[in-house]
Amino acid sequence: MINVSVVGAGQTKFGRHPEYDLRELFSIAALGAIDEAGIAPEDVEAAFIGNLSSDRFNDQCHIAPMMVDFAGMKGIPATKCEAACASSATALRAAILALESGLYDIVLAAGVEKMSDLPTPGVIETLAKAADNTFEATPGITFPGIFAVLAVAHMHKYGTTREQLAAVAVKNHANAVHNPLAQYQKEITLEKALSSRMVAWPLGLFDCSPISDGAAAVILVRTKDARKYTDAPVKIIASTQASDTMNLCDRDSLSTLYAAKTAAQKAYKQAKLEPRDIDFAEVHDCFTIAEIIATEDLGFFKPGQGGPAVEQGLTRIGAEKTINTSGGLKAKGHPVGATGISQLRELYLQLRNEAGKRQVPDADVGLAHNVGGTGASCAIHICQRW
Amino acid sequence: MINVSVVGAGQTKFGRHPEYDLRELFSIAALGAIDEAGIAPEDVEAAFIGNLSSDRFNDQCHIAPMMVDFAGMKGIPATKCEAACASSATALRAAILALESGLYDIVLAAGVEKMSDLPTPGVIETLAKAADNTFEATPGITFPGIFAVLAVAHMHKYGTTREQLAAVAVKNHANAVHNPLAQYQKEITLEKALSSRMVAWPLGLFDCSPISDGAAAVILVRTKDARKYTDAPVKIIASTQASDTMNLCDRDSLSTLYAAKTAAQKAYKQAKLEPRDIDFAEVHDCFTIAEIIATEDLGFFKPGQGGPAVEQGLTRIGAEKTINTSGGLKAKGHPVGATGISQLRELYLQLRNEAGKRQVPDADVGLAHNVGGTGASCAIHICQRW
Amino acid sequence: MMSSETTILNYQALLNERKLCAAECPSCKTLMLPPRLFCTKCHKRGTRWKVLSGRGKIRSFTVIHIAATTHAADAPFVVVVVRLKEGPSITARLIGVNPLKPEDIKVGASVVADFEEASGPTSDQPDMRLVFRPYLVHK
Amino acid sequence: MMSSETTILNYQALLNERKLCAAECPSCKTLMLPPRLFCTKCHKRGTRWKVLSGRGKIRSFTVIHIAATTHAADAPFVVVVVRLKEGPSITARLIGVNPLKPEDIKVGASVVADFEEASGPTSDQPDMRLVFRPYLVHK
Ligand SMILES: [Zn+2]
Ligand SMILES: [Zn+2]
Repeated sequence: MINVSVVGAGQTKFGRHPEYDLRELFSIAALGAIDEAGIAPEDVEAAFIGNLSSDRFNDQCHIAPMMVDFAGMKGIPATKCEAACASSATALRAAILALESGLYDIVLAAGVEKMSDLPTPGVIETLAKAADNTFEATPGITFPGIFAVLAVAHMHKYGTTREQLAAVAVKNHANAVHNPLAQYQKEITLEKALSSRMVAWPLGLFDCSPISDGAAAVILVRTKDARKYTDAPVKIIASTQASDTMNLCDRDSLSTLYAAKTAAQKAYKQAKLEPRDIDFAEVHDCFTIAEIIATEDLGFFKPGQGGPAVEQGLTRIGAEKTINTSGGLKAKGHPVGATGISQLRELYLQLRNEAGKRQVPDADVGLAHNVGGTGASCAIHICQRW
Repeated sequence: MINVSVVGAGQTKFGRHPEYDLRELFSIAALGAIDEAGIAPEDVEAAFIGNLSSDRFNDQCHIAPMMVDFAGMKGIPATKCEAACASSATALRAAILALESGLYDIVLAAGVEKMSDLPTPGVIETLAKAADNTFEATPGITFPGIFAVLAVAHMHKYGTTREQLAAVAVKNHANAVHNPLAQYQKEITLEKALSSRMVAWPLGLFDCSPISDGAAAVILVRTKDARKYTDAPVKIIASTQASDTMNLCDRDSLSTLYAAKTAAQKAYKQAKLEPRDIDFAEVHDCFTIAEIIATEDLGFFKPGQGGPAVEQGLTRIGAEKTINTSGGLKAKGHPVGATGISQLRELYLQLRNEAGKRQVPDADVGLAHNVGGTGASCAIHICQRW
Repeated sequence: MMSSETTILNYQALLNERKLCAAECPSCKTLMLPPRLFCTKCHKRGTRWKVLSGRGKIRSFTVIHIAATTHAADAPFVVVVVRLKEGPSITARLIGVNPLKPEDIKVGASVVADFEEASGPTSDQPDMRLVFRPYLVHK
Repeated sequence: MMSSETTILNYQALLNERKLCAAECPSCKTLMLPPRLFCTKCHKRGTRWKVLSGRGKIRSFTVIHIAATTHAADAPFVVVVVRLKEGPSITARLIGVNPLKPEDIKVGASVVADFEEASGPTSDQPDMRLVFRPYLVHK
C-alpha cells in the first residue's frame, strides 16, 4: 500500500509553444502546482522531473537543476527520470519512493517536453530512438510503425477494425472539447478520422497523437499530512512499474503489452482492488490501437473486446468504463515527458469534482496507465478520492 | 541516517570499447555485481541506471529497459536517471530511497556511457549541452571552458598555479597505475602535464579527463539484510544531493561549487561525521581544478589551500587525506554516466581491503563526490567499513 | 567470424558475409536474436554463433509511409517481424512486395532472408542489411 | 518590445534591437539575467524589461582553443563572465583582445557591451549576439 497523496497539480496548455523555452513551460506548471498546494517554492524539498530527450529536442542536457532553479527552488536535489513516453510516471514513482523513505516531506514530481523546436522529420527520428535503434529503427521502423505492427497483429488475431481504431480518436476528441488545456478542442467525425493521410499502415494521421509542447507538475506529501494542505487531497494507493524487452521481435505476443499487464497486476494487488473497481482511467493512447490494447491489458475488457467496446460507446464518459476524459494523448496532446503527470492531474481533478463538463459522475477510483516507447516500460498509478 | 549496504560491485574496464555496444558494456558490469553479491539476475527487483546522453552519443533513448533485459532482468522496473556527470550518483540515490521505502529488498544501481561512438567534436558539443545552451554554450563555452573559468577565478582569488593543477594529474595518473580497470595505467611527469596542448586556457589536455566508454554497477540491500549476502558488506551512511543554477553567471562565487558545499554539509550531518573523519575520498576531478575545489568544498582543506595541499603531496595514498586512489576521472577514465557508481565501487573495494597496491591503510570511512555538469548538481555518499 | 564473440558488432560482420546468425548458449541451447553476450535462461557468458536458415513466417508487419529523415527516400516500405524456423524472431524490411497493397501481405506467409547493401549518409563502407522476400514455392 | 513578456525569446528580440535587458520584478525590484518569468525572490509573475547600461567588470574568463563543431571556425576566442554595473552577471564573448595573450586580460577590468551578427549554420536570419569589448577611458 502506498501512503502518498497529491495536494496540488498544475499544467500548461498542451500544444505548440514557440513563445516559451523549456524552463518557462516547466515553471508555469510547477508554480501552478505549488500555488494550488498553498506552499512556497522554498517548501519543496526534492524534485523528480520526467523528460524524454531535451538532449535532442532542445540541445539541452542536465535540465533538472535548471528547471527547479528557474521556478524558484534553487538548491534542492533535482533528478531527471527517463523512460521514454513514461518518463514522468517514473519521476512520479521516484518521488513517491522518496516520500515513503521518510527522507523528505514535500516532493515535486513533474514532466516537461518541448518537441516543436525540431522540424517534424527530426521529431520522428528522435521518437524512433525510443525503439531499439540497431535492430528496429535502423531497418526503418518509426514510432507509429511500432504500434502499426501491434495493430496488424491485433487485427489478425481478433478481427479488430480500422473503424474501431477511429472510434478511439472520435471519442477522445469529443472529450477534449471540454478540456481547456487540451491541444485540440474540437470534435472530429469517424469519416474524417478514417480518411486521414496514411502514416504507417494501418495507422493514419488521426490514429496518432500530435507533436506537443507542455509541462505538468504535482505536489506530493505523505497521506497522513495531506489534510494540512487541502481539504480534498487525492490519495495514491498504488504505484507500480514494469519493463519488457525493447524489441518487438523478442516478444512472445504482439497483441498485448507484457509490461502493462505486469504493472497492472501488481497495481491491483497493491491497491487490493480489481479492474471492476476502477471508475475511470487515463490510458496511454499514443496511437488509437494503444488505447484498445490498454483497456484489455488493464482487465477492463477481455482480450479482443477492446475494439468492440469503444465502438459500442462503452468507454465514453459515464458509460461502463470511462476512458480518457482529458482527451487522451490523442486530443489533449502528448508532450512525451509530461504525459504521465498530466494523467495524474486529470485523476486529481476528477477525484475532487473539478473536471467541469468532462466530470465522471460518482468517480471514487481512477487509474493512470503510462507506457514508455515500444511498450518496454509501463507505470501504473491508482488514485482514490479522500 | 541511511540504512543501505553494498553487497556487490562490478565494472568494465574504462577506455575505448569499439567492440561493445552500450548494452553489452552494461551487462558485463551488472552481471559482475550480481555474481559478486551471490545472487541471480532474477533476484533483482528494481534498477536505476545513470546515463548522460545515450540519445546523442548512441542514437538510443529509453535505455533502462533495454539494459536490464539484456542482462537477464527482463520485466523489472527500470528507470534512467540523469544529472549530467552525476547521473549515476543520482541513480544510486534513487535506489537507496527505493530500499528505504521498504518496497524493494534488492536493487541494482548502475551507470553506463559510451562516448566514443561520436567523433571528438561531437563529444565536445554534447558535453557542452550540459551547460545552459542558450546562455553559455551558444556564446561558445565548452565544458573544459566552464572549469577554466572556475580555474581563473580560483587563481585570481587564491594564487593557485598551473603547477598545482598539474600536480593533480600527476598524482592521479600515479594511482591509476595500480587500477587494472583504469583507462590510463601509466605515470606522467609534471613537465608533460604542463606542456600539453591548450584546450581552454589555463587548462591543457592533461588537465582534462578523457573521452571514455564504460559501465559500473552495485547491488544494494538494507543494512540489516546485508550479511546474508557477504561477510564484508559496505555500509552507506550518508546519501545527499543538491543543485545550483546552471549558469556560471548567475552564481555568487566562481571559486567554489555551492551544490557540492550544500550536499557535503548535509552528508556530514546525516552521517554524524566531520570532514576530519573521512579517511579517503573519490572526488570528481573532471578537470584538475575540480579536484582542488572539491577538497576545499568538502572541508578537507581551507578555501585556497587545495592547490598547495596537492602540490605538497597531502592527498597521496596514505598521506593526510587520500584523494582518488582509483586514478580519478582523470586517469581511470570518465564515461560520464558511469562515474558515480564507479566511485562507489572504489569505496567498496577499499573498505573491504580489496584495492591491492592502491589500498589505503586503515581505511574505515570513505566519501564519494560526484558533480554534474557545470556544478549544477552534486551528490555525495559516505561509506563505512562493516 | 563464426568463432568470434557474439556481439552486435560481430553480428553485423556476419551479415556482411551474408550470414544471418543467432547466439546459442552452449549449455542450455537457447537461441538468441538479437544476439546476446549472456544466455537469457542460464545467464552464462560464452554464447556462440549459429547460422540460421533464413526461412520463416510473418508475425506482423507495417508499411512506413512517413519515415525518419534518414529513411525518407525509401518510403513507402514494408517492415516485417518474422518468426524464423529455428525459433527466434527478427525485424527487417520485406522486399519484393507492393507496399501500396498491404492487403496482399499476409500474417503467416512464408519469407526468406536476403541481403542488400545498406545505403545511408552515415556509412562510408556500406554494410549489408538483412531483408526478407516472399518465399515462393516453385511447383 | 520593451512591454513584452520577459521570456528568453523576447530577450533575444531585444538584443536584435541592440538592447541588453534584464527582467525586473515590479514588487521587489530584483533584477534577473538571464531573464525569468517569475521573480527569484518573491516568486511573482509579471517581471518587466529594464535596459542595462552594458558597463561591467570581468569576474572571470577563459580562452576556448578547442571548440564545439558549431564554433570551431572562431577558435581561439575569449569568453568572459561579466558583473554588470546594475548587479546581474552575464556570460558572453570578449572581443578586441588577443586570445593568444590571456595574461593581458585581467579579472576586474572594465568592459562594455556591444552587439555583432551571430553567424552559424542554423540561423536563417542572423540574430544579434551580445559581446563585450574592453572599456577604454579616453583622457
Ligand atoms: Zn543457457
Ligand atoms: Zn520580487
